[in-house]
Amino acid sequence: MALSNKTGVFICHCGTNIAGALDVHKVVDASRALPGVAYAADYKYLCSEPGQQLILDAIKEHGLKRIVIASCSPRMHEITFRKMLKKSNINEYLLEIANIREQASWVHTDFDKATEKAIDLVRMAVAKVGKSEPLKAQAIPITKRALVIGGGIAGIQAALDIADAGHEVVLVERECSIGGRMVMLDKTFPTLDCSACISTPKMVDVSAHPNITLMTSSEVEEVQGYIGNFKVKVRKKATYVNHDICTGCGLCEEKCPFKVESDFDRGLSKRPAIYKLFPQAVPAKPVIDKDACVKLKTGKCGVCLKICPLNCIDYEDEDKTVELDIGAIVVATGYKPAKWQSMYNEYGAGRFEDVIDGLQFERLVNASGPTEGKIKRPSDGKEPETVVIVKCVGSRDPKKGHAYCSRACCMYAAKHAHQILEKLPGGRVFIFYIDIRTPGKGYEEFYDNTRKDGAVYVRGRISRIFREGDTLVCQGEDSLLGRQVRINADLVVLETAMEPAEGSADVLNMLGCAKNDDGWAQEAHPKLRPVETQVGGVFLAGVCQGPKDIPDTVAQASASAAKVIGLLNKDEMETSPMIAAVAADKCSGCGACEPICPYTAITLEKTPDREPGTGKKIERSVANVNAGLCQGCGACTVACRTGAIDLLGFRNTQILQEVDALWQ
Amino acid sequence: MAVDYEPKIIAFCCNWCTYTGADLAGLNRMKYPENVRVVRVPCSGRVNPQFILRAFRRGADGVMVCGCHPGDCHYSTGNYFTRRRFMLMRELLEFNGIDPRRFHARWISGSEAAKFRDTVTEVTQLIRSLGK
Amino acid sequence: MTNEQKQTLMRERAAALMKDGAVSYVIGWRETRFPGKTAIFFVRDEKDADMLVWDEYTIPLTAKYLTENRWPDKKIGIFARGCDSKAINRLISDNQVERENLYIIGLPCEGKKDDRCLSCTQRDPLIYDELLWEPENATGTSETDLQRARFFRAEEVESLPTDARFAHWEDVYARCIRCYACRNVCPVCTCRECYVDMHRTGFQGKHHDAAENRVFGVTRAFHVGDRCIECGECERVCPMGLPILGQTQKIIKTIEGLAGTYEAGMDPEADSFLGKFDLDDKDTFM
Amino acid sequence: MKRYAYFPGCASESTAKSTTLANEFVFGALGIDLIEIEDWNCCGATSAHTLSDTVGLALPARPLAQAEEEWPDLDIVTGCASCYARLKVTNHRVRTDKEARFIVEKVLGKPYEAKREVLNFLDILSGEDERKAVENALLRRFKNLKVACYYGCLNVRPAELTGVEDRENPQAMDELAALTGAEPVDWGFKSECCGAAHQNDAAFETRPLAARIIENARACGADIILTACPMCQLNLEMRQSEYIRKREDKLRGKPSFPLFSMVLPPDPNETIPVLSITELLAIAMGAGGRRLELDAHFVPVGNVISKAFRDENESEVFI
Amino acid sequence: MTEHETLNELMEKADVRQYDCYQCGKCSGGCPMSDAMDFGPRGLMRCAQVGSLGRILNSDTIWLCTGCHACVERCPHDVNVPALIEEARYEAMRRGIKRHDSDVLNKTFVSSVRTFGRNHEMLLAGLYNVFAMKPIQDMASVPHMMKKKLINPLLKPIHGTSEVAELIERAERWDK
Repeated sequence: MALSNKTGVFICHCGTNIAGALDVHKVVDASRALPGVAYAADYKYLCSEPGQQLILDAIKEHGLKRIVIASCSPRMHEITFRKMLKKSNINEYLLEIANIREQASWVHTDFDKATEKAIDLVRMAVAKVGKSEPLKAQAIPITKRALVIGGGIAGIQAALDIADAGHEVVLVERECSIGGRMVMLDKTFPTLDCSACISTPKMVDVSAHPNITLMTSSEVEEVQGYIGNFKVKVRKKATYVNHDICTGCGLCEEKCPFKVESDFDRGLSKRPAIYKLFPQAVPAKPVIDKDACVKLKTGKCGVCLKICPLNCIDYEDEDKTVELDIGAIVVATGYKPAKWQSMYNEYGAGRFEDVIDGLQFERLVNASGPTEGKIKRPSDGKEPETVVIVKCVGSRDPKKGHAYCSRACCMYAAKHAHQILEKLPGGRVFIFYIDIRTPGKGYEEFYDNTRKDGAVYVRGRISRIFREGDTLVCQGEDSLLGRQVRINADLVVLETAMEPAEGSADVLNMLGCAKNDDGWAQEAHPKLRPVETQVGGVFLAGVCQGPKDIPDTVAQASASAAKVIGLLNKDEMETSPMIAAVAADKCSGCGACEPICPYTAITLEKTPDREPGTGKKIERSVANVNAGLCQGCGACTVACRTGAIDLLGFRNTQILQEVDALWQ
Repeated sequence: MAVDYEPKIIAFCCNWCTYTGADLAGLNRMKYPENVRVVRVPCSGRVNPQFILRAFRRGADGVMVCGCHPGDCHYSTGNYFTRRRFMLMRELLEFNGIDPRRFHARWISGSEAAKFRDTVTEVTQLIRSLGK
Repeated sequence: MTNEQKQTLMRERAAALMKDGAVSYVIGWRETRFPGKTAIFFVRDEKDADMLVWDEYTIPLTAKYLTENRWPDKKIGIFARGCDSKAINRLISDNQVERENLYIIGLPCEGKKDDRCLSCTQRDPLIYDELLWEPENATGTSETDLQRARFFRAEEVESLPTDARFAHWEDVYARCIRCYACRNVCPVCTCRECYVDMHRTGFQGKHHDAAENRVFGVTRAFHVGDRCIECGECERVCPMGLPILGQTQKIIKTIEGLAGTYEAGMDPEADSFLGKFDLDDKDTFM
Repeated sequence: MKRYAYFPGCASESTAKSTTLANEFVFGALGIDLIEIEDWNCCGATSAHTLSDTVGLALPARPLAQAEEEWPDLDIVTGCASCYARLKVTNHRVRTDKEARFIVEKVLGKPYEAKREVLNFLDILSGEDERKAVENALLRRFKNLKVACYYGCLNVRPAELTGVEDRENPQAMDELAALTGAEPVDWGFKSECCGAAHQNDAAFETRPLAARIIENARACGADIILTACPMCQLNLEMRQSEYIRKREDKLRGKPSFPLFSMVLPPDPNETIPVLSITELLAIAMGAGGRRLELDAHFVPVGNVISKAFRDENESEVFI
Repeated sequence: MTEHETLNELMEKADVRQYDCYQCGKCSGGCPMSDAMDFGPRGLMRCAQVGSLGRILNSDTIWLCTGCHACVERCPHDVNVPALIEEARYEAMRRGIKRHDSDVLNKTFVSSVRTFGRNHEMLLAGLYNVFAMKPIQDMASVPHMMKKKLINPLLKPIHGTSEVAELIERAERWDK
């Protein structure tokens, strides 16, 4: 190596913290004798201003090329000393810290043995730094545009926060309007404010924001690249309506002769084939459902085209693919309610019209819903007298559903009970529960009030629901009484589990993000990095990461927006240079390193080369490390038998030198 | 066996858990034998079994590999590979006639300063009792 | 079918392939001047096909010779028995050869005069373009029918106490001459540059003594361990006759103890043991 | 012709008389050969396995082993849910539990490998070919006959033994009954236990089980209940007057006198006839009431059946 | 063996882990016999969780179970309560704990099978009514059954009666 080994060793007293427990001078003397060491000195506090100056002076004076500092833990001051080296002509990575405080002077009682250990630690550091090489942090340029996948309340909040900070945002939503699950709800617990009243203004904000490009009826199709430099393909599905001209007058919707079940109303009403998702939809313009439109299917009809005063209907519309350069991605794909019908035969498997799920109840009780807010049972439109609410349908049931708790059901079940008691005077509500979980501000109080309102909480899981004549009998155990109970109900509401939204697995796979066994997106660390993923530049917002209620969803959305803003505020990003590097000439392309990487940073790439011996032009596979993705764990290096892939800053030779130094 | 025999033990510790735990032991002024020399690595997954061979070849009396508990890896999966590699290596060392009591792999988290102290103490005593 | 008939078939097939120009050469076996020893032979000319042999001494593994020419202009023809096919699978999963570059002539094997055939469970080729004759036993030999335990060599050493094991290997590696024949013949040793050959300080010291040889032995075992196809070529070619197969057998045996049945080379798509993990892996690390 | 080794079960000789006759008729008409296992013995249900696991395994194993020895290629079929459960459990345990097989063979003194399946009538009649054969064999169709198909617990559970897909709302019997023109009603007690297992020793406790089944069948508009097990059949039928009388007493707020409630006949509008599925099939295939000895039923069935065949114009009277 | 160990052994034989149960009550809610039972399946699991073997063995729950498997079918954690009940019955019998008359019925039943190879419903019901001192139970049905020959007063044993008796003998001996 061309670089000189002229190493300077500096021993810190740390007051008496080090000097009081071991013989600093003996360490200095021993250091001086080590191979490569050109200078050794000690000082009371090396981290102090004069301490640092002492080192800088010594570098100049003695022409030092590498530095070893024996002091406190590198976790404490490694960064301090690296910064200090920036003022010298030595690369800041030609520095090793020997931890003689936390791991020697503080933990040992025998003065001589502690001294001996400190000498060993210095010897290891000197040996290692002798093999260190100058490293330069790489700068990755950052595209200042964020992509938010999913236009529910999480996506909306994240998009608004990022846009408000002055960055461009593309919000992609697969439905024809943003709003997600929240706009379907009637009221939100525990404050009982109207869900649409608080979410629709935000939707309008999104559409009006100069920094937000809204892409509804669109799906992310392909993601490539890495933090700061993603290339994303979005497919804009055909809407058959020219939204540039359409004013959303609604004539076509009125006149369309064909009606299908409304997904938005969860099958409780019908909507035309040309439709807006709901009256306050954003964008407030209709689209044609190509599976329902007779014109598109058979060519006969065309009523909407005839009626449209502005000629916006275009039956020839086709899907388009848009390519975007993106710097950061927020995943906000949300959830879907569990399909209880295929899980619970004992609840009728969907045979009973009057057994509905919580989201259907939201539509029933919603003033803009199919019954204009009157609670009527679907079978005959009668007002129910007795309503049974069943919790944990699909949740906390490893056999038929999911092992996890869906977290929001206890509270919205209480809300449903409250709404029933409010709207149906004389009505009775029984809530079957296993445990009641109300950890949240004002939550327990809300539950308390619902109970006082007269909702009867029965501790037990409903065992089965059957029809007897006109009523539905809910049979379960009141486990507090230890007696079986059979309740004749007019309406049964099943509070179903949340499941990852349809297609969320595809999105996560595309991004290279991990999922847990239940399909929820895996955060980088459950406590300390809750909105980040293992993939740099990809963040999580809302239920896609796990069941949660609206306050938590919005909080997490803002948190991920903060992370995105922090990233996009930079023009370029410095990555740690201590990452894996491949010596292409040694790499045999066996690919053993590839599956080890948790960040999918390693790919095998075809590299042009010449065949040894013949000189024939060939292409061979060589491992390639994506510096934007690699986090520097070094697990790959062990898989490489030849040592072609190595970890900069912790090279095989460096660690071997440390080992060897101990027994020289 | 000489009474004053002091074994030299090398410990490969991951930066995020065990090394932090060792630092915490220092902050708490816990006391343990001087025999262990720690090599800092980013992740226990970085520890090549060949490092262990090298250490024994050079004359190490004992070798330790320590990292985050399974599931807690800073790099999410590194220690799962550590686990497989060293479950194999341990057997192979024993097969080659190296006393398995001289090689230890342990999960020690950043908060388990006491576990670090106890492990080091215990391993040192064990190896001291084995002699050279 | 007798060996002679089989041999005739092989010669005819190799000649035909060469004549058609379908392959640039065919890898098989020929006789040597030593009775009972055959050598790998490249049929490069139609008329050389008559030199091919098939008898109880056609022991060497053909597969490794595929790495001599990784970027062939034409397909390479290769005769492959069960063991060769496992090796070919391994070479494919290690990205060392490409399946489409090979024309594999499968030879169901009746077992050769070699120790490794006593514990063979895969007589029929797993991967081939054509089979030259009827399979021996499509499902392989069942574990109970084996003439020798799968991990016989490892078990020999395991039965010794720790100290005696150390002495055993001390004795073995004291005799090792570090000729690297074991590495050269191994179908899973395919690095562009083997770690032992690196000129700068690396994992392998250059001393030639029992201790350093031992490091080589254990490292080699670890490098090939979870991909070892148990062909036993390493032990067969050792000029010092060292019983080194135990090292890799021990690794596979340990893997089986940790993760259940394990056999490398059965499927070119399968990940090797150390290239994956299971959240529920066992450990005794506390 | 399909052949099965047939295990009739003890009830076939006594209380399940009309069902047994119907079975013979139906399988005869379908050309399915039921070969009675020679000198079969009681399977022990439901007492033997309560007393001893080994006796509970040994009793069913004897006829099963006998069938295996004599007709190694035939599946075993039985018409009783209790027998079905015991035979099936024994078969399953011998297959999956080495120790159980060892004990069974030791006690039995001969080999038994449980090579063939144990089936019930619903299993074999719901096969594709059999359903076609049933359709072809029908001579008349019911009109306006609403049936509540009662499967009983042991014909559907445990799931891993019976393989029934939807244990809460099984369909096999409904589909068979629908072939005859009868309308299966959607009701809630298809696979709820009727308590037959304890009809003697815990009579007081099990009566409500059957009572609830009958009530739900009536509430869901059924004219008759169909069964697939002689135990259920007897339990649902024999004590109907007792349940109904008791309920009436309870509604009137009077104390219930058991003897009194048993002897007094209940209101015929409150009772509901109970037939086995094979009886229903047999009737539709043309078997007369006398031939099937339908008068042996505790609750008269004649009226309901004849009403179901009567058209507005016709006045055919059954029996 | 302590009671706790006995309980654990029972659980192990039944292949039931008491701590799998989280007391949701879906079993008792669906149990047809729940109204008549003192504990019901959920209660029984609770007894097992708190280690009260005595309560289990002395309960009438274990004798009233009809083995219909509705509880296992719906249990979110697949707790096989009937299997536990079966083991508990054996243990209760070993200890001579009597509840209800099921042992009277069961013994009468098995001796009937021992004697005739098959079970005679009339004989069984008759003998049971005598032993259990319930003379009038189901008597109202007898005239109808006699008239329609649903029950046959003639007791006809099968050929292999002695074989069956020996079989039962051997099986019982095996248990000991």
